[in-house]
Amino acid sequence: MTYTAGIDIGSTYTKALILDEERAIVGQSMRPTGFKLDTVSQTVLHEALDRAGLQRGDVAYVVATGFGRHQASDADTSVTDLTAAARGVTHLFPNTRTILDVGGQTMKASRLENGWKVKSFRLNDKCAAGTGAFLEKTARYMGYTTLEIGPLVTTSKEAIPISGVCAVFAESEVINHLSQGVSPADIMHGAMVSLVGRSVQLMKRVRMEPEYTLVGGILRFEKMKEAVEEQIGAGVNVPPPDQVQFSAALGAALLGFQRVGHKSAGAAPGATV
Amino acid sequence: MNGARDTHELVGRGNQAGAQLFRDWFDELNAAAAEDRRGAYVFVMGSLAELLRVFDFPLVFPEINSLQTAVRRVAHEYLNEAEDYGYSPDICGYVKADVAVQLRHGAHPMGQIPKPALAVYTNACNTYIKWAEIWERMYDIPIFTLDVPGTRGAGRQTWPGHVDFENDRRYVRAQLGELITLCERVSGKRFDIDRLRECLMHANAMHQSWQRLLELNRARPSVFNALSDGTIYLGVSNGFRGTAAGATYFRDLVEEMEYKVAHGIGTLTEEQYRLLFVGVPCYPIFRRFNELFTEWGGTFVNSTYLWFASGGSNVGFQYDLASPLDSLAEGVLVNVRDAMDSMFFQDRILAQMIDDFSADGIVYHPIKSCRTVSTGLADNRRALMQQRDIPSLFIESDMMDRRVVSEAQLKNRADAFFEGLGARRHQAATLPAT
Amino acid sequence: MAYAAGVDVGSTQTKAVIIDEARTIVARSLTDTGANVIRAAEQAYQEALHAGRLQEEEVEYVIGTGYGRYKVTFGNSQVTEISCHARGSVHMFPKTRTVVDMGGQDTKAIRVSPSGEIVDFCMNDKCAAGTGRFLGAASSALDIELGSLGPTALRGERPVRISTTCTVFAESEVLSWLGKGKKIEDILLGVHQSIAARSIGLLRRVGIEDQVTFTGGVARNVAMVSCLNARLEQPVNVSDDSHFMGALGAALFALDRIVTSRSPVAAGGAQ
Amino acid sequence: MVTEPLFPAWRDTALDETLYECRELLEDTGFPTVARWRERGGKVLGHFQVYFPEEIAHAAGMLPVKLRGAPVEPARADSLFGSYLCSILKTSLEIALSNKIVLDMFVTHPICDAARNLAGIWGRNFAYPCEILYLPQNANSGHTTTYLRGEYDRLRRRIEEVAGAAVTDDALRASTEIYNTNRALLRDLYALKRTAPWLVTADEAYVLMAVGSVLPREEHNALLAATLPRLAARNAKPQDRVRVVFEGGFCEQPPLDLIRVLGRSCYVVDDDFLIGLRWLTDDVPLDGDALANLAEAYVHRSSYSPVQHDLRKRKEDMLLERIRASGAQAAVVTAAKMCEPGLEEQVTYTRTLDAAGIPYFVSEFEENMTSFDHLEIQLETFVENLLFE
Repeated sequence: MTYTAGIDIGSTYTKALILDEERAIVGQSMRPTGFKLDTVSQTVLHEALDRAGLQRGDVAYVVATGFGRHQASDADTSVTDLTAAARGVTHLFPNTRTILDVGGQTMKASRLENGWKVKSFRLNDKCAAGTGAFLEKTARYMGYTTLEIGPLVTTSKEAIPISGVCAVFAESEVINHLSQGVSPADIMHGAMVSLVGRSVQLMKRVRMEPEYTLVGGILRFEKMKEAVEEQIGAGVNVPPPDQVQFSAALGAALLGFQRVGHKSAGAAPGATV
Repeated sequence: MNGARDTHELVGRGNQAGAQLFRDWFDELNAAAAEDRRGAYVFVMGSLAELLRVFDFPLVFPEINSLQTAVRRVAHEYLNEAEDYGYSPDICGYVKADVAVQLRHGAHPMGQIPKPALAVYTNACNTYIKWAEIWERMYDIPIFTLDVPGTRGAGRQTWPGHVDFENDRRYVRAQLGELITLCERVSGKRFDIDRLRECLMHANAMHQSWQRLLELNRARPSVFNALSDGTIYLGVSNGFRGTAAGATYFRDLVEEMEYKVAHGIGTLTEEQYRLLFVGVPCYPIFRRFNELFTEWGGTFVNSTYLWFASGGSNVGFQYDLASPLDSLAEGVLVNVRDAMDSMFFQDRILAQMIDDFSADGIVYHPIKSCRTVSTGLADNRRALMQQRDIPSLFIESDMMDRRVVSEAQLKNRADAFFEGLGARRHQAATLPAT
Repeated sequence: MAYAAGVDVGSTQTKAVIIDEARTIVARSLTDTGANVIRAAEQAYQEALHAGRLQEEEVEYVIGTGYGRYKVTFGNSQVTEISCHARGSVHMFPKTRTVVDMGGQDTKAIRVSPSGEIVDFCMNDKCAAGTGRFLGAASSALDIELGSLGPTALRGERPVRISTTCTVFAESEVLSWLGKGKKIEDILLGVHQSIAARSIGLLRRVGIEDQVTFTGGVARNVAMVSCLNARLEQPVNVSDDSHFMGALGAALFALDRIVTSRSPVAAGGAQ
Repeated sequence: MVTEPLFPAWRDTALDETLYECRELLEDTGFPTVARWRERGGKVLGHFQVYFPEEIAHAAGMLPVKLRGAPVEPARADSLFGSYLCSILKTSLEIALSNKIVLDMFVTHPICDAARNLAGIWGRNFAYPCEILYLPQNANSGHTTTYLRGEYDRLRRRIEEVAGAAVTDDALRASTEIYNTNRALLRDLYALKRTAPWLVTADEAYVLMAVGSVLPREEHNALLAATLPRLAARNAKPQDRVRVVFEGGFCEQPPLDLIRVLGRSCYVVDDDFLIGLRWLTDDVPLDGDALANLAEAYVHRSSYSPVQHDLRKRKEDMLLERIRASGAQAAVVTAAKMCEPGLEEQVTYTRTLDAAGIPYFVSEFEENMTSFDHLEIQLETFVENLLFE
């Protein structure tokens, strides 16, 4: 039996996932990234192995992805999370043509062609406006936790737009709204709408086509999916809750099989057990 | 002669008539669009209206169309549309709003904008050129750069007769000839030099009045607000340069202002501080921006905007009707050069303005959209502060993009500015003069 | 004995200061601004009254300052924090001619006259890049409390160059430097230096005149003080009450009003 | 004429050392060659990007220096500008304000609104002559070259005042010949990038060209003449890499590390780095009116950039031609942050490349950037999706 592993070292969380030949997930694990990137990547990999009841030697190929991809000493090769996510997402939703990935600090849109190949992609500029951080800051500022954002927004009557570009300056706008008696729910809703606005703009910049799939930390906020659907006027796919944060790791593991394939042209190590 | 009746008739006439002319102008544009008569796309710094009218092109000022979207508080819709199309948030908001207007097939808050038959522009703003290239690609129309070499170095302007001025004049004159050929081809009309003479005559009248108008605001109290009222006058001066209507409007405007001067009728009930404005207005919150100053008794007595956005009319250049084309070449050189200089060799101009208009303070308003008017303002300010002991306020926002216009911050700084002006005045009053 | 008070409602914290006729601080208080601005102002003021064992009626005049100055509903009038920081600084350090205030979301550079009036001022416009908030982001990224950022940074020897100016991205840049194996103290020193550099840019804009007084919450950060000193090639004044400077200035203005109302003649008397 | 070389370090060294020395010189923000020139009593004319007719200054015995910014913190310059501005303008002024480079004359051009305004700013901060060379923005008038000839003559007179020496036609011809040689050598360097990119990495080629901005042409010629054959003689094997054209380096320069990152995963077979050095695309005639010849070459036999307007050269067509001529498979379309002309061009570029079915990726850079994660992830994704099957 051949196994591959994908390790996704993201800015906030690091995830590992192990696949068997049937492309079935036999083990996965996740931990906060912290700043010892190689250590955390090894830890999650071994946790995933334990859950799968496997040894390191059972895994034929390891692909690392995410911003720390070059730090993972365990990896045979690395790919970017755009490539990995494209691979993972098309495994879950084969008809995906456009992926929107909104994380804590980055926002990525990509358009795919012939299967999982990334035809065109855009990242948000080096300014935090329009990333998850923008929502979290606004929430934290009004004294709510990240988890409360979703429920809070559902109680909103109307979205009060936050026009500012700078996530920090947005606070002074929030003060003004609050002191004018605007409800936190409506402000939060407004923040979300403007965030979604920026996401959709990024998707338009890659000339988006259906089907659309939404991934990334932003999915922690319910309502986000609806908000996106509302603005693009079409339905979007969302990975099942237990895989929502693993789509890049999954993609990495899948790509691993492609490399194993390359190897086994000759006598492939690990191709037999 | 009844003063009260004159007051009733005269005061405010310019603003009403101006608004009316502005509407008429856009009605014509709408009509042209409806009949698919294509326009000449031109710009405020060197519009060449004097020449283009000879060929009966409807004149379209995309800059003015764009700022109207901001004044009417829909600019963000247009900006987003252009950014979705691929234009960066960091480029000129005027360009982006216009791109969106074009993508909407001319749909604009003030009606329908005609498509371009050609675009004529100077290098007074290099973005004009990039902008025209966009239309060239969208419509495959002829675009014409009238290249106007400006001042080469601070205080080193040359004048007719000087070898370098004449080299520039020959260049501009030759281009005018080529422009005329192009206009004949596009419009199917022969060039009529007598009609040009007529347009130049009206332009002369307007230039004269414009210069006089600016002088009149040296009066205390000042008779118009360079920011709020001035912008209306600018609209007319651009839309009606070279026409009888334009000439008449400014003659009447001068009459109104002379009357106000004579009767000491100012713009504010109490004029506390006389301010100079440097840059382009903050159109997304146009009225509110002005109030930030008027509510403290501050009024804008002059602005660099009234100089460069009038294409240099402030110079009062008089065309020589005996040799229209040579003189037009000279006029374009002198006016456009002055418009440009009022941006990058500005400290000298401002020092003069401070004296002529007995200004109490200067408000610098650099904007995200426009490198032309914003690059170097901080250094201009530094240099001026070294020459003159005059308070100044430096606030950065935009003329189109409300995302970078924070009213809370603007107010905070305007308040602090006036607190400083107040304290300064208080001191001058209490400390023994030395 | 008459008392005057100043309440400085900032974007993150609200401060109140009460002074007596001798211009000595008799009470100060500090509270988080949070969502309810009006309540924050009242709370800070009440705590100050309590700390000074004073009744409301003993305080003749209250001035609100800061972003929420119009929310100081019990105040008699408002003055911008720019004027207040200038006034407070000159009171504390009479030779002050330049003030740099690092607050939550903006940095102010102010040039003042000998009597404490604003001659010129500048603030960061575009965004919160390079403001004190940058430090907050760094501290959460490195999971070091704000208080010990400075001391840690001071141990830095080879400061990294921080290119990201976005406050929020500071976090990821700091992490990526860690990823590249840089020492925490070197990263932090880099962060402090980049903030200091931006503040100097603002100071140059108004013109740096001796002496420079450093106010605002960040002024308590030893590393920031030493970075500024190094860049200015002269020591900046820092008061233990640096973060109360705005409220103090407001209180001083309030006292002026009291004096003025008593004897109009004295009004002119420059302090 | 100064005879002793300003930059002897590379002579009689192995190829890698030569390249190392060039890199050191290029990254030295103390501009040692310029300093040495002045120590020997020479005068320096600094000109801002993109193109400047250096022949005229050279013929006057001055050292023309191409100001191309520097990876420095614009501590002083920042306070003279607003927030929304490219970096090269600030850092170019910064190196002058901090006396890292001392000039006797500064010239800028109306390439963009910000650069044109630089003349005013520079002039207010320095005593020496600071002015604008009005290169024509209407390349399509029948009178353009005549005008430009007159403008070059004005420049000649100004330079003569500063240099205190006459600029004779013979001197101009001699200088033109030296610059012709230089342009020919640079064409050879780029031919090597095209035909055998594995022999010279993107950053090596860049460094060899870019040192020309701070060297007398005679020395740059000697350097190139000695180095090109040694590059060609390297025994390196071709690798399976994507051939790309880099577009967006006409004014502000990306950090050398960025170019290296690029070169790690692609072959950069053509680009517009410092295009001003290669603006004239073939030899300028030596007979006849020297100024007229230079003017004629600028208008009629020249490259392209987003900041020169010429109805005969639609930028998107020129880009396609550059890609075709260099046999590139893909394009890297970048712009410096806040560079208005560059950013405006991106829209046309990308739409044209889409239509032509040429893969590309779009990015922004800043000369001051120190972390390339943002670029690397895009570059790697781009390459992965071209190579993976």
